[in-house]
Amino acid sequence: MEASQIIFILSAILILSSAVLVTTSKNLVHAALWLISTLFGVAILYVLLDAGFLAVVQVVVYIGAIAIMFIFAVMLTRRELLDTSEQINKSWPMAAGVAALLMVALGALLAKWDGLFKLPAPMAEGVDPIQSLGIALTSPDLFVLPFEVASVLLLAALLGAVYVAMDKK
Amino acid sequence: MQNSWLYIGLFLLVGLAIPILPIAFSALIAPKKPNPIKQSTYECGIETVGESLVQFNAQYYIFALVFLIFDVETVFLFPWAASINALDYFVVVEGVIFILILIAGLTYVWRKGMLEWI
Amino acid sequence: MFWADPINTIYKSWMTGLTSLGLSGSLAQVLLYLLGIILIISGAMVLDIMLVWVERKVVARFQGRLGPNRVGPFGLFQPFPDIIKLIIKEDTTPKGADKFVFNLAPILSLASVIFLWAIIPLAHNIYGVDLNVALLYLVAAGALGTLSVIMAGWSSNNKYALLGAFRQVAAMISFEVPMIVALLIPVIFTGSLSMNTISSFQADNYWLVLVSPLGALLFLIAAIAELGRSPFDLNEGESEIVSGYHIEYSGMKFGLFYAGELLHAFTFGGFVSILFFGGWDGPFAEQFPILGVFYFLIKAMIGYWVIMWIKYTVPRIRIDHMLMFNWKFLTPVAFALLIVTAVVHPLLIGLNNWVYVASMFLINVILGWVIVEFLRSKSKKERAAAETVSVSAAHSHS
Amino acid sequence: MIPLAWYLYLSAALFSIGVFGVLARRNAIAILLGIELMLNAVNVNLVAFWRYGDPTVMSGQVFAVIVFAVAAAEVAVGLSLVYSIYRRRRTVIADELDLMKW
Repeated sequence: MEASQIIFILSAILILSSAVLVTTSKNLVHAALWLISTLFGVAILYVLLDAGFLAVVQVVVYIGAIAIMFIFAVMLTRRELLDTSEQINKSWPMAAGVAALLMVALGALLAKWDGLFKLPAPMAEGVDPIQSLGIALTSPDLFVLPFEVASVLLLAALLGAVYVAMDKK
Repeated sequence: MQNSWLYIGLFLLVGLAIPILPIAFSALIAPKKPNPIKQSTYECGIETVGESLVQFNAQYYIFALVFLIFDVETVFLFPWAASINALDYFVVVEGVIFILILIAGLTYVWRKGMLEWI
Repeated sequence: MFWADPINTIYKSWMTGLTSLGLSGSLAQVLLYLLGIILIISGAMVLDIMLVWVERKVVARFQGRLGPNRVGPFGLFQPFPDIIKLIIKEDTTPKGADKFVFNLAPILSLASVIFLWAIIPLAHNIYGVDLNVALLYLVAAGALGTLSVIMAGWSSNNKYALLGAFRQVAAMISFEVPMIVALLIPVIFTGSLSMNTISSFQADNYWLVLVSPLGALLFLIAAIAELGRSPFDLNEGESEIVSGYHIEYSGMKFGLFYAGELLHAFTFGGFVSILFFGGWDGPFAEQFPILGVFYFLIKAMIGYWVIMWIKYTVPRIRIDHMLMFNWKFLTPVAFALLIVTAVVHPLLIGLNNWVYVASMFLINVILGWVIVEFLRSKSKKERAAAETVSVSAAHSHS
Repeated sequence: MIPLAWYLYLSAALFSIGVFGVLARRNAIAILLGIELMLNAVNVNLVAFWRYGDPTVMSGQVFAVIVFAVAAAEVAVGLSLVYSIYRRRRTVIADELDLMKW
């Protein structure tokens, strides 16, 4: 067992157990806090995958903004905050069945694939990963269109969200 | 690359452990004599009326919304800024277009009066 | 040899010592990393304890008082009775509080500040780690700080705490936008997100404050708001919400919030100096890194002093004014500065160094002047409008 | 060295948990939390395939960054919709929002 494998297993336990708690916590603020710990575990995975930039972005965007948004939203819809009634609906066995079926199906699909136990190639030395990401994002023959479209998408989301959330008095 | 992250990981662990020490030490030697008055919620000497978790102004939510969008945008801008020196001038134009589109969003929110405190 | 590169020399000799004892290479490395980490963090904590004295002494002098002067020379040992008092004080948890979150919040609050010390280059070869995404790491640690505030406010089961937390979080996240934009400016000049690269770039070329004084100013203002210090201290707002989100905390848990705030202010003073004032750069800093550490601490202390100066001079502003100031003034200005810098910098970079620096400085000054003129004309109009309203009101009364 | 399979199975499990959350939760905000889990599972997959494929081609990372933007947009619009519904109907329980049901 290598050190990286141990770290992977620990973070996998963190991710999966807190993900289960996200879906089962009665208190929604707790669910949001467990979401944060799941996201942190995913950030550790990114580090193991040599994507340091994505790991930090994961913390900045997900924990710093999205999780905070969730907590704000829970507190805005205050009645639910004090709601102690059942948070899981009546047909949850069906939902669990669908999820289990999906897991089994995905597992079976993966098991048939022959590239499964591939090991990673070593990373190229002397390349600044952020700069190469920047070049990929801005080169006209690579991803400049998605780059600009992302900004339009964010604009649309901002306008739509603000318009919907606006109090029309 | 991996080594520097190993360092960061260890740093996070130790950094979380260090603040626990004084709290644990204090828990060992500080007196513990709780009573209902001590544990009541502080509200300038008056008993709490109603729920403590009050519903707050929706304006906070709007600011969080605008922040979320701008936060994600700046994440895109970091790789762009890092590669300005390495690429043609064309790249600058792309980034400026990107920023201007987002500024348009801020202007819209501003003109709609959503940045006013209600 | 030792004075030119102390950390590496120690590291190598200890490494050979540990491996000769029979430890495997990677385990020895982890042990040495841990040793270095504990050294850095305890250094930061000792500094933090001394900052209690600095803060109390300086605020006293600003207000024409003497400050602590009983315990030790100049009251230097004052922090120690303070700490003993905090430790032996009874720790109360309010009824209905969420215990786990309530206890986690102060720990996370101080830890989020300690995390920042991992990436600070104290000298060109004395640093924790040279992370290639250090600037985003700085923002990420700030995100954890925001989280600790909201956790403290929510778990205390107290109206004031919740209100204070919301105010503070709204302020922190709002001012994060101009702060990140200000962080982009060193990236444009140096092409790197690493603190070490940014500070050695400044040692080799010019301090970035010369090419982007507005950026430094923006970063300082946004940092003060991020710290929740006066004039942006509405999380505390003693007169309105009785010290805000840490209202229910007592004893050492409150102490952790307080220590976190002081260290945070000092650390941001340090970041201002690293990003815009050359960090460890100074005479003979390359030959003798210890001198670089000294220069860095001096610069950080000056930055901290400026933050204190502002704190104890300017009164608190209202929450709506503060958020307006951010979204309607600071954010547009930051983006304007970013666009101007990104457009002009690649055009001028080919010029002679000093011509380049002078023209960048000039452009910043012009941009600042335009902003000030714009504000002046706008407020003049507003004043005129207000005057006509009051004049007509007076007429209708008579 | 971690085999690719580990990441794929982990992300499959995370995705399934997300699906369970979306299907079983009553509260609309909790449903959005489940969607976040699913988006993260997808992102783990994307980054893993980038790393185990050709790391010099940045497409996997670019894809992941775009997913971040999509997640942010989804959260912004989704939570605003939930809030808007809450203002009108005073509830965020998905089962009770049955105007379109017959």
